[in-house]
Amino acid sequence: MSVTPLLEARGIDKRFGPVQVLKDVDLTVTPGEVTALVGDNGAGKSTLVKCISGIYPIDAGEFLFDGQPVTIHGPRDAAGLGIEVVYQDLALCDNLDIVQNMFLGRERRSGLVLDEPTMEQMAAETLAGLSVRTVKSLRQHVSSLSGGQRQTVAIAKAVLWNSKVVILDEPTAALGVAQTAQVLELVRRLADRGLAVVLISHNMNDVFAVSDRIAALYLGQMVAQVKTTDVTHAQVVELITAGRSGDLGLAAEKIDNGVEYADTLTTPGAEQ
Amino acid sequence: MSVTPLLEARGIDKRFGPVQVLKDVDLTVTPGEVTALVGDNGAGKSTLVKCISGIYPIDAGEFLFDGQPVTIHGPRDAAGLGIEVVYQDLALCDNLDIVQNMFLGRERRSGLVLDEPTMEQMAAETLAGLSVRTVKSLRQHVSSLSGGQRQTVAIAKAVLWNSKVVILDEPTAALGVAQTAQVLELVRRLADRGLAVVLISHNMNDVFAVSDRIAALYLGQMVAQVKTTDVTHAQVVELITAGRSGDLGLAAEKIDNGVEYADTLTTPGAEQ
Amino acid sequence: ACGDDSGSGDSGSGTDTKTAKIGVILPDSASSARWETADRKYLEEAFKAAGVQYDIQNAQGDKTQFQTIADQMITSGVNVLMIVNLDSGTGKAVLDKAKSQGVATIDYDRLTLGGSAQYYVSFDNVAVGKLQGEGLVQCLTTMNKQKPVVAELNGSQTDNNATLFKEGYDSVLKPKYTSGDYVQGPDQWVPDWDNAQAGTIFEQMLTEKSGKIDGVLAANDGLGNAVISVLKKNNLNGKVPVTGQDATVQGLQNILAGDQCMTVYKAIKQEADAAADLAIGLAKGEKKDTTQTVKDPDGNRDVPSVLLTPKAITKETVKDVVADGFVTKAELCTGNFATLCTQAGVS
Amino acid sequence: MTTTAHHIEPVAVAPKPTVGSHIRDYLSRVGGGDLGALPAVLGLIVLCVFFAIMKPVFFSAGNFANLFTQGAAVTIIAMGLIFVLLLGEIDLSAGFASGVCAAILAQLMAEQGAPWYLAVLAAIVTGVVIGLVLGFLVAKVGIPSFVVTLAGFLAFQGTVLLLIKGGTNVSIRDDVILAIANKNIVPWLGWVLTIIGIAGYAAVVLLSRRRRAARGLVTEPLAVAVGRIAALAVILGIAVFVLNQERSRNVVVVSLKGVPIVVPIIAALLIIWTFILRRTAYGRHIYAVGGNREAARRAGISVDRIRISVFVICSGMAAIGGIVAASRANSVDANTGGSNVLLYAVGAAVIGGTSLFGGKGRVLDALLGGAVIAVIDNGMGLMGLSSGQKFVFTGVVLLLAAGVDALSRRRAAATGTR
Amino acid sequence: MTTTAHHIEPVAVAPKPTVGSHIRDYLSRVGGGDLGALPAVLGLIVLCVFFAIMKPVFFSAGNFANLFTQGAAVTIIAMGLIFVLLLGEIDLSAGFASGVCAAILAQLMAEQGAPWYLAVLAAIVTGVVIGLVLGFLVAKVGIPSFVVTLAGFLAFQGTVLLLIKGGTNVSIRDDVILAIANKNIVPWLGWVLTIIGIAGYAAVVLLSRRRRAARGLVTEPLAVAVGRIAALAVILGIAVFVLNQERSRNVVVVSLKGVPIVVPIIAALLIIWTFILRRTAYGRHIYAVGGNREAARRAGISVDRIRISVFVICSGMAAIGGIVAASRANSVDANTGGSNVLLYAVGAAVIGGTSLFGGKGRVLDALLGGAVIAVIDNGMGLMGLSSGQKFVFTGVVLLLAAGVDALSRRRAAATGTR
Ligand SMILES: Nc1ncnc2c1ncn2[C@@H]1O[C@H](COP(=O)(O)OP(=O)(O)OP(=O)(O)O)[C@@H](O)[C@H]1O
Ligand SMILES: Nc1ncnc2c1ncn2[C@@H]1O[C@H](COP(=O)(O)OP(=O)(O)OP(=O)(O)O)[C@@H](O)[C@H]1O
Ligand SMILES: [Mg+2]
Ligand SMILES: [Mg+2]
Repeated sequence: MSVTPLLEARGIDKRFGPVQVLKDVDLTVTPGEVTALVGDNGAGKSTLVKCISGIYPIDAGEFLFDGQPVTIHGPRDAAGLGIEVVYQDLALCDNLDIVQNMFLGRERRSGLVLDEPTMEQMAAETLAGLSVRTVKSLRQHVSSLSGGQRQTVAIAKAVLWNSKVVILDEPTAALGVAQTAQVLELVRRLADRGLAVVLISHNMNDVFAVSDRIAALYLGQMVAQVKTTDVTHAQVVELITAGRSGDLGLAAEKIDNGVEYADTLTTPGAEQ
Repeated sequence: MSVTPLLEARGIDKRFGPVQVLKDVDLTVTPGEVTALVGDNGAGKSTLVKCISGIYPIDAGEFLFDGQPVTIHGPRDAAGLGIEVVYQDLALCDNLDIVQNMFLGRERRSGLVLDEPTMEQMAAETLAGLSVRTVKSLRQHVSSLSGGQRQTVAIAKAVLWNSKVVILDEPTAALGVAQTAQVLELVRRLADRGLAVVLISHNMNDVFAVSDRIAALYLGQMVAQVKTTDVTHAQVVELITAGRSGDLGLAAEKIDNGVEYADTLTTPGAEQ
Repeated sequence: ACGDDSGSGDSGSGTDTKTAKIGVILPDSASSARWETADRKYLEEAFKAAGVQYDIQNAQGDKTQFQTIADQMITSGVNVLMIVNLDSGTGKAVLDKAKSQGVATIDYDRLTLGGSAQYYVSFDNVAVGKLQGEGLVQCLTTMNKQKPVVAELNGSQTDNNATLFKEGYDSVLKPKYTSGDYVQGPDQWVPDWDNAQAGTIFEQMLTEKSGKIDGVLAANDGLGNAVISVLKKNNLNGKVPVTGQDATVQGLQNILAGDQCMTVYKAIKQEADAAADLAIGLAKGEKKDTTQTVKDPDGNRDVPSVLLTPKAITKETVKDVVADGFVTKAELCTGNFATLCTQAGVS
Repeated sequence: MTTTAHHIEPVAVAPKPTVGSHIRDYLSRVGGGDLGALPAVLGLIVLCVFFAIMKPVFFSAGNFANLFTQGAAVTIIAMGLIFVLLLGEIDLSAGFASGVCAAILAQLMAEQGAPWYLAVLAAIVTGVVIGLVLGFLVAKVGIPSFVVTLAGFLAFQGTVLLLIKGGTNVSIRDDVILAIANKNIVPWLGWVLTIIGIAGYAAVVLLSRRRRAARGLVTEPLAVAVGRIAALAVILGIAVFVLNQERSRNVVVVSLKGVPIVVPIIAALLIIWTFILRRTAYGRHIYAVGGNREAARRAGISVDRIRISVFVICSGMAAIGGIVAASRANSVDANTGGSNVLLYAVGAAVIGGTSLFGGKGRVLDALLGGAVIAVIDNGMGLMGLSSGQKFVFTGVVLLLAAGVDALSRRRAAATGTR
Repeated sequence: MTTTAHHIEPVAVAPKPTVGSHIRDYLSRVGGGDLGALPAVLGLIVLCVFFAIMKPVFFSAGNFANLFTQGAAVTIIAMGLIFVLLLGEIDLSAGFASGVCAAILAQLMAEQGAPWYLAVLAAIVTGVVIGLVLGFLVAKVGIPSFVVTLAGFLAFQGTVLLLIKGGTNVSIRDDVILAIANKNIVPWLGWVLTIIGIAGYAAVVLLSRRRRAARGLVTEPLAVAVGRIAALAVILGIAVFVLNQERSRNVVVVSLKGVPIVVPIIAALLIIWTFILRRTAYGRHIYAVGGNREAARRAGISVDRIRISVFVICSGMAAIGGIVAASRANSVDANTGGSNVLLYAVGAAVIGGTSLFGGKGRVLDALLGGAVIAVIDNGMGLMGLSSGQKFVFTGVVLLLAAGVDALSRRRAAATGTR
């Protein structure tokens, strides 16, 4: 914790109508490090990412960037700060081709006119670095791509730019063995170049392989943010599924809180 | 290979316009076994599944069910034969809630009227068995679910029915640790109940943990279908990424074929 | 159903000037310019002069709207309803409803077949058509055209008046066709009296006849202008006589320029004044007598009527329209038309 | 894979909801933007207040009755359109389809002297056949519905002209048909129907509550259920009471009271179609195809059949709308179903909250939106503006009504739910 | 994680395409269903042959020239609509917006005696302002575009009435404005413009080919590029040649030849808008917002600004369309931009292949679809049918033309690509 954090989230609250999804969440992201954000399905990881990138407005809390408070009203603001995100729901335009998607919103131009040759060349180089071998043409619409190919395009899109923070939400979920290795390597390389990287993943092997620091969300609460070297596999899994592990995580009474949190669920057999 | 195969695909060809995606593919699925279908991104796994379930018409080849040739013109035919599929692109109706999605096309009725209480109860039971704990209400639209929650709904939808063949296309990609374990357990349980299960996955640990047999696709060609116990991790990865491993897989000249297959790709530096 | 004579005048009795209120429903503003520019103005003037309350609305060619307006007027307490029906069906529905609520009614300009109106005030539409036919014959004769091909551009087929106009001019032209003096050319209806469509329709008539059209019977000035614009494009304007109706500024200008052969002027002020007079009488509970009646074949009754005669306008008589105050010299004699006006003796 | 420490707990245990929690829930849902019919109702109230201030006669019993008969045809056509819109399709021909059916009705009675029930049957069958043809062209041939129904729009316009032989109009003289849009039901029958309606609603609500409780599913508190029933009873009661007032301008000449006959007709259609959309597998499949056609296909739903069927429903309802329009106009002419009928009908559906992109909408939307349009038309009729002003004004008022809706939904979007 | 045995190869090595491979590719694309403009062109040919057989005069030079002026206004409005449709929005008000702009033009010239260029400027500015208002209401207030533009449809209809003071026709007497839709350019100028057009196209094709080659990207064979240029040259050459024929009925009285002035105007609009859609970042963003609004927003595109801008373009083009319509009619009346103008314009876009759901469409579609509609209208005008028959016939012919398209695209869908 000696390096000053690049991006800090403090006390983030987020509710969707009656449902509170994030509760007083803190997160610190340091440059040159990979922070793994872990948590069970529905813990609120993707929601947190979307709050950071301005897709969802937050209900309470604040963001600091380089120590300065910032307000992020939308993806443009986030991009302006140098935050680049690969979303879990990939957010590609199915009616555009690979090159067009990769440069969307940051098209290269010469004068007024789009500089297609340059973009096509840059896209090809980036994709080649991600072990993509089965794409037939860079001018193929992304709607005709396989699941893994789509994910690769989304990742390639995010790393094309000179950003300061890269957030990847389950980037390797649909990738093959070779592609996964490439992406993990890339993540490490980005951090080594001094960027702050946030990696969301359910794969503990990957998390332990590349991350410097692990942040665990449990039912919308941040239960621990620790150095990767300080914890074991089993501890992290316990944090994810139970919200605490030994002296890490929530205090016992707080966990009850967590269960109460789920109290609006419609279930059978509730006749008490 | 002593048991008669339940479902057999023979010599399947599939092209999208000028692009040939499947080339003379054979696949045998045996009841009581888990067949893992592996292959690189874009190898054609999902396409093969969609051909089997009748979503794509095939260009050549035939399907045998219980030894009888069958024609599958659409998902209705497949469902009629007892084939149930979890697609990689989950195919949920975002405007319907969880219960409605799970029973889509097979609604329970009492008389003319939908039997909502029964459906809700059955859905809750099935989901509980898949370690879903963060879903707020079964009457939530699936558009508001997290990635993992959506995937769980899709899986739950497929296993609700008494089918003979269950095909799961990367079912655990977005799932958390506990949920993944549950699904793998479920897959094993289905096979043990005598169903034929096809599991597509990029995770070799999972593949080796639950499968009885491994089928490897390489650039649209089936390069090997072997017993899981007969091969090693490394061999399978080699089959996936290179199309052959030792005496398994394609003959050397056939691999050249495979490269030629990708020859329409637009790339930079092509100046020969 | 309702066919009994409405002479008794039981409705509207007992009301005085204070509560007298007259509702008027005009049909549209597309079929002719007159409704909004002339009728509304003259009726308003007459009602104001008599000091009665009034409410004048336009149904914009929409029957549902027409009935809605009628409902609203009855609701808001008019005791005389004067309508220009869009068709006899809705017209009858409105009249019957009004009658059942004790509201007196007048058919203005268009007779509602099978209806129950107390009075009918109108120009004779068949006579209008006749004037158009005769006007065209006159122009063709002065231009000395031999066996001329005559094209007919009728109004909207869904407008009963258009049918009446056609009946009028066909009664003049048909004999000429049969006798071989004239050659019958293309004959088409223009949906909604739409001038833009009229242009295309006429352009295609001209193409189909390879330019061999010698006279055009256009049902009103708007259609006439559409025809003239196509003729102009082919430099045929002035060489092919075109008719019109309504004596609009545009039509009169076209006549002055020599592009249009005639129009029909309906002294709308007379019609409006006659109708207003009857309406004010009914509103005050008086029953006025008319000299004429018109036979309603559907309702099988004679409707007490005031029928006014239309007038054909040619270059020579343009000045009469201005003299009548129907159009002003200022609007007519703009730009190049100043000299033409003087030539035609407009003052 | 390490799979330690996962314990399968029951999904969660929900406490029995109370009246208080229910109201809190509703408020928080509304605050969160799940508004349901609220904005349309709000817009309607704003409009009514506005017109009532401008023209007090707007709030008379007579005008209230007018509203129903004026808006009936458009509302019925809009109800049918909802089904087509739910699939993300459009039917531009619905207006003139209603015209064709009305023309058939009128001609059969006028020329063939057919009895009214045969004529009505023929009209509805015509609607169904039209729907079959349109649906076939869209679903099986694959022409976009906009083009198919634009062609229909033109062709049916011509068909009406041909059927009624040019510019004439065909009068309707049959008393039964005329009664539909012009007569009222006797006051006591209005009360009887109202009571049946309320009792039916109560039965459905309470029964389904009982069935859920029997399965141990979460149910709404009894007080809330009773509250809903009471609310319906109050609204219906007031409406029927007002409509049963004498509204003749001249009681000596004629007495005019009771619920207009179209009202129970619309109510019946609303109940039937809502039942089909909400409570049957067919209705569920319509939503599924509209939400995600591919997902529906993969679920084994026969997508083509659904697509054809909605066009049949739409044209069939158009036929009924046409009959009502013919009844109201006492005649059929070449303009029946023309001019703004179609735009108003689609507008009614959209204002009510139905999406043009499919998957979202209710039959009730047609009623609410139809009411908005009828109120605007009605109120505007009272104002006595020139036609130019009237068009402009109608546009602006429509915009204001929709703006209330949009702004309240925006709040929803801001909280992230939509 | 085992990450053995992966070797980063260059993505793939594409052989230089030859003419043969190119043609084979094209055929296989067509066979696979990637049809582009083919179906619309095919439909157009079928229609022309049909009418030529029915009425040989259809194929005269004079009628060919008619086609352009008759279809011009709708085509121009359709071009603007393409932009709105690309976002999955709709603009029902485009027709009457063109009427409002035309009325402003006519009144400024008739009453204020303004010179034509000021009047044209005022008309276009009016269009832009209308677009801004519509766009603001849709994008910022959040009212669905169907409702906003339905309100606009009504309000502008009223505005036209108010502007031209009731039902009068305002004549247009200015020679420049009248020339637009009624005069032709001198034959030699037609040839000069044609040559400039072809040379420009050749320059663009060859230059972009050179730039790709310089970067080592795959390029189409030179022969194919030259072939395209030649094809364009032949088509343009024949068209100009035919239009430069004498088509006066009476050469002694007047000579009538040359390309109608609207043709170069439409061509210029086509080129400008195609350039903007295909070659600028703005155009790319329009497609992105239409394809996936959320993805576009996440990519940092200012979605609201794009949404407003397309309404501005649409209404601005409507203004130009209105001017052309006014020129053609020599006057402006309450129906200008009314009746079927809007449906025809949207129909043109959809027939050309533009999707109502957004993300798919080209400006050229408006031209092709506009041509289909103009041909139908034109041919129908020659046939001399009764109104009823004409409507029915138009509908059926429209359906047939769209059917050709749909059936050829179906083949595409059957191969799995769509
Ligand atoms: N728009 C929304 N409306 C209502 N609830 C929502 C919405 N979006 C997400 N949620 C709920 O918020 C919770 C957190 O969702 P989120 O997508 O952040 O989970 P996650 O941690 O990313 O899970 P996963 O690992 O499955 O991707 C879930 O319970 C989900 O159902
Ligand atoms: N509709 C289509 N049109 C054209 N090409 C397609 C289409 N669908 C898939 N493809 C191509 O076919 C190939 C196989 O795709 P498929 O989805 O079957 O791969 P996959 O093995 O499932 O890959 P992944 O592991 O990434 O899911 C890919 O190269 C893809 O680009
Ligand atoms: Mg997530
Ligand atoms: Mg796949």
